[in-house]
Amino acid sequence: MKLPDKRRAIHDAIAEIKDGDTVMIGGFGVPGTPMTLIHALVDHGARNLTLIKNDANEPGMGIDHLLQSGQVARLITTHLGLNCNAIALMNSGKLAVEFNAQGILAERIRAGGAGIGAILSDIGIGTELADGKQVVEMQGKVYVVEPALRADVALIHADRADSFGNLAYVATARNFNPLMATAADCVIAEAERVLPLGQLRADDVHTPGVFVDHLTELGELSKEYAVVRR
Amino acid sequence: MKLPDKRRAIHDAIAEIKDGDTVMIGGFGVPGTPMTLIHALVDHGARNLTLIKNDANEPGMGIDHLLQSGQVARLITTHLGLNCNAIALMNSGKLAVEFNAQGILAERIRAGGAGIGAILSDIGIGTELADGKQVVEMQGKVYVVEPALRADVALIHADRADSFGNLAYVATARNFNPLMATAADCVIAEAERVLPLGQLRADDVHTPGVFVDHLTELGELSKEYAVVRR
Amino acid sequence: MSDVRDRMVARAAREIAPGMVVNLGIGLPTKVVNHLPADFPVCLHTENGLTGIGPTLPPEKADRNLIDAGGAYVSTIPGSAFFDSATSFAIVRSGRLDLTMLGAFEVSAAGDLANWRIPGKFSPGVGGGIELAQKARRVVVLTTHTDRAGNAKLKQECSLPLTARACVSRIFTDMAVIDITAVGFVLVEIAEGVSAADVVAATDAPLVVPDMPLPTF
Amino acid sequence: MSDVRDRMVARAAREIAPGMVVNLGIGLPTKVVNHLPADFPVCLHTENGLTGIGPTLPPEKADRNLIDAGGAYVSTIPGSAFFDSATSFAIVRSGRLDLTMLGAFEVSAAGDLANWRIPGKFSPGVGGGIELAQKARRVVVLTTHTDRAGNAKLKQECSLPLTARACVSRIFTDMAVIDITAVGFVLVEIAEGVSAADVVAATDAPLVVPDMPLPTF
Repeated sequence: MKLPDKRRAIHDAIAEIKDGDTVMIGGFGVPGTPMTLIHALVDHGARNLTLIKNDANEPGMGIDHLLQSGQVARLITTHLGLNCNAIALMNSGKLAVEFNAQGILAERIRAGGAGIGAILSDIGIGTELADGKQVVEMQGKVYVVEPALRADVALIHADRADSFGNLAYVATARNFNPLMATAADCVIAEAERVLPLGQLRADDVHTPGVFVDHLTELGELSKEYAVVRR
Repeated sequence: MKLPDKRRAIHDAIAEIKDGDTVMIGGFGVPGTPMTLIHALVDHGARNLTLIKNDANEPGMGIDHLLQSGQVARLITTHLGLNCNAIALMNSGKLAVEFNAQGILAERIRAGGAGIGAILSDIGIGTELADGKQVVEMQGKVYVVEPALRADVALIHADRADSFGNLAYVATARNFNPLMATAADCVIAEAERVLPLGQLRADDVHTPGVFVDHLTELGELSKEYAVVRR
Repeated sequence: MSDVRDRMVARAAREIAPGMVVNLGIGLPTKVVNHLPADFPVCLHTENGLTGIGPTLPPEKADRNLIDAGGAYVSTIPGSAFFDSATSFAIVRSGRLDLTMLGAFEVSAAGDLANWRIPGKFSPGVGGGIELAQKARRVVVLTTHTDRAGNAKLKQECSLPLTARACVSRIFTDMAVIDITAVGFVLVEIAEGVSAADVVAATDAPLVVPDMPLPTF
Repeated sequence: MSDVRDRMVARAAREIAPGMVVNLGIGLPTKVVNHLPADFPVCLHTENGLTGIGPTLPPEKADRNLIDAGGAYVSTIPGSAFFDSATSFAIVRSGRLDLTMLGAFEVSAAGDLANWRIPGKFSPGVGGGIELAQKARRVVVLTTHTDRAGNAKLKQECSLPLTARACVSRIFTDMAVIDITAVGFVLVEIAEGVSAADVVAATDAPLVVPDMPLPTF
């Protein structure tokens, strides 16, 4: 037996994305944001997208390109504080935004990746974030139902990969990437380095390759990946 | 700033366990079973325990010692097939056994460690494993409520640790250990090697040390850790 | 293993398509791996936390920390990955497992599977069986056609506690390959030296026998 | 930072006991770290997936992949660990976070906290704030006693959308240290050069002033 090779040209992989798709995108700030896959999605032009991403990056960076190109109808997120463009789009009604508590967004995505219907949580009870949510009483205590999130496509940034799609992340570029890599029907990963099979130690794999559909190796990194000088 | 040192003598750590406690124990078969901590718990003698463990090991190994010493009133598990002693205790009514689907046991423990009340799952619907469980309808579909599991104490086996209690596991000795290490009020880990701070790479940590209360370094491994010749 | 069982396992191995992620249950299904070509592109999964299972090892070559879910000492191949039990079943439940091959006590004409409990006799717990049966994209069964006492394992309804309902697509036995369809059991292949009438007689439910020559194995 | 704010932050730093796991919110709380001794045994946590935060780094020394939840370039220390966002909040929600220090728009006499949204003006999303406020074992607030317009931030009831109810134990301001108790706000320490009457006047709710000399900071 040998493990299949998942390497594919970036535009071929992105071509699977359709108008109206839900797309999860890794990253928390710059670290872990798949900048190159995002640009390919801008080039591809799919519209009416629902994005699921922790934050909206900063103006002129990351998913801001997709917001500015008008490809995004809806954003499920936790915090837009560093992107005034995103806030303006939201306030003008051009972008529907659903805010989640950060750890609950992480859990909902993880639940989608774990084949679970929902989690029962007490986060936000007594605040407007719980308004309108289904509640369940269990063992005398009230919980809100937080349904699992899945996507049609997930765009993932990894530090290293092997040709089967096993992924490893570095530092705080891990964040939402390993969760989203389990929770989409089609998982597309960009990796800074793609190593031969066996070069990524089995104990050090963060995302097993069985979750990954397409893999592309990045060439020289664009400036968007660099340290931000504010 | 520096990180605290969690190293402690094994019997001091085990001394915190009380009669009636719920104790999670890592391992799937021999790999990852904290054989040395189990023997210390036998020596300690706490009784009327509820154990949560994937399996009951094999006769004369692992938690079989706790079953044979009469310290266990209840076992929450997935499969006892390799331990005829455990099955005999169950069949004679001396041991209460709650069977869970294996991945649901993993998720319930993980939920306990994630501060979630329960998960909603469709596993086992239409079989006797779902009998008597609370059900919830969400978005037109029926789910069973699988409540989170937490324990008073978790006994964990790791390959490597650092003095703060960051843990790394090896091969299939990982199994339930990283889940249980998040889900108990007092987490006691045995490690084959305890390394100086900084020797376990931050990207390679499987269990962050913040979850670990007490840590003990194993000396020469007993025969119970060895390959089983059946 | 008798010749016909060997042919049955070899036939089941052809069920695995290139690129699949596959979980092989304890017992007969485990032996399917011996019939895969050396460079066949497939990823084998085991519940205790490994993708990319390599050959089984004898005790003197075994790694004490490396077993499969059945307790056999296995090895890795280039590209193997280890993970915890929650991730292992996330793979199963979220649809990343293309195929599982399981053993059975009974299979019903509707594809219900009973393979974990015989009340009063055998109740070791369900392990990962329910999730494999309920959530793998395709579930096939490998079993002898009848039990040791000669009783049929393929029945109109299961009498034992179910593992999962309507989950089985195909059954490989030492007598035949049988599909579960909207009209129940359908004979699709037959073991050499066995007649359709033999299979019908050993099956405790209606069996559709197509009016055409059937492939043999 | 003005002298009194510096003293306030230094006072807050003394709230951290040896061995604690602590999350410092964006803004004033982040500066608390500058007042901890070099060998003080503490583990700092940040929501985006790091325990063991080391010193903040200037851009020319920064690692592009290593930030805190506020976007500052930080570093590691011996024993740091990285993990995903689900694990990061598992730490928070399961009770492994001993202390969080947060900023505030308003704090009520019952310990309700409002620090994430000003309807019509400022609604960037809640981030990790709700979980920190609701689940850390101890929640303290660092804030100026009044806003820029001179309005009290300590009020009988919050008027803004809440982050979490009854979560705050203690408030450090540039005027005082105030506890939340069963009888509401209680003055426990006071900034040098400030009188109890000043604090009462700047607080929009009853403030219990003990009939004894109070420590200053």
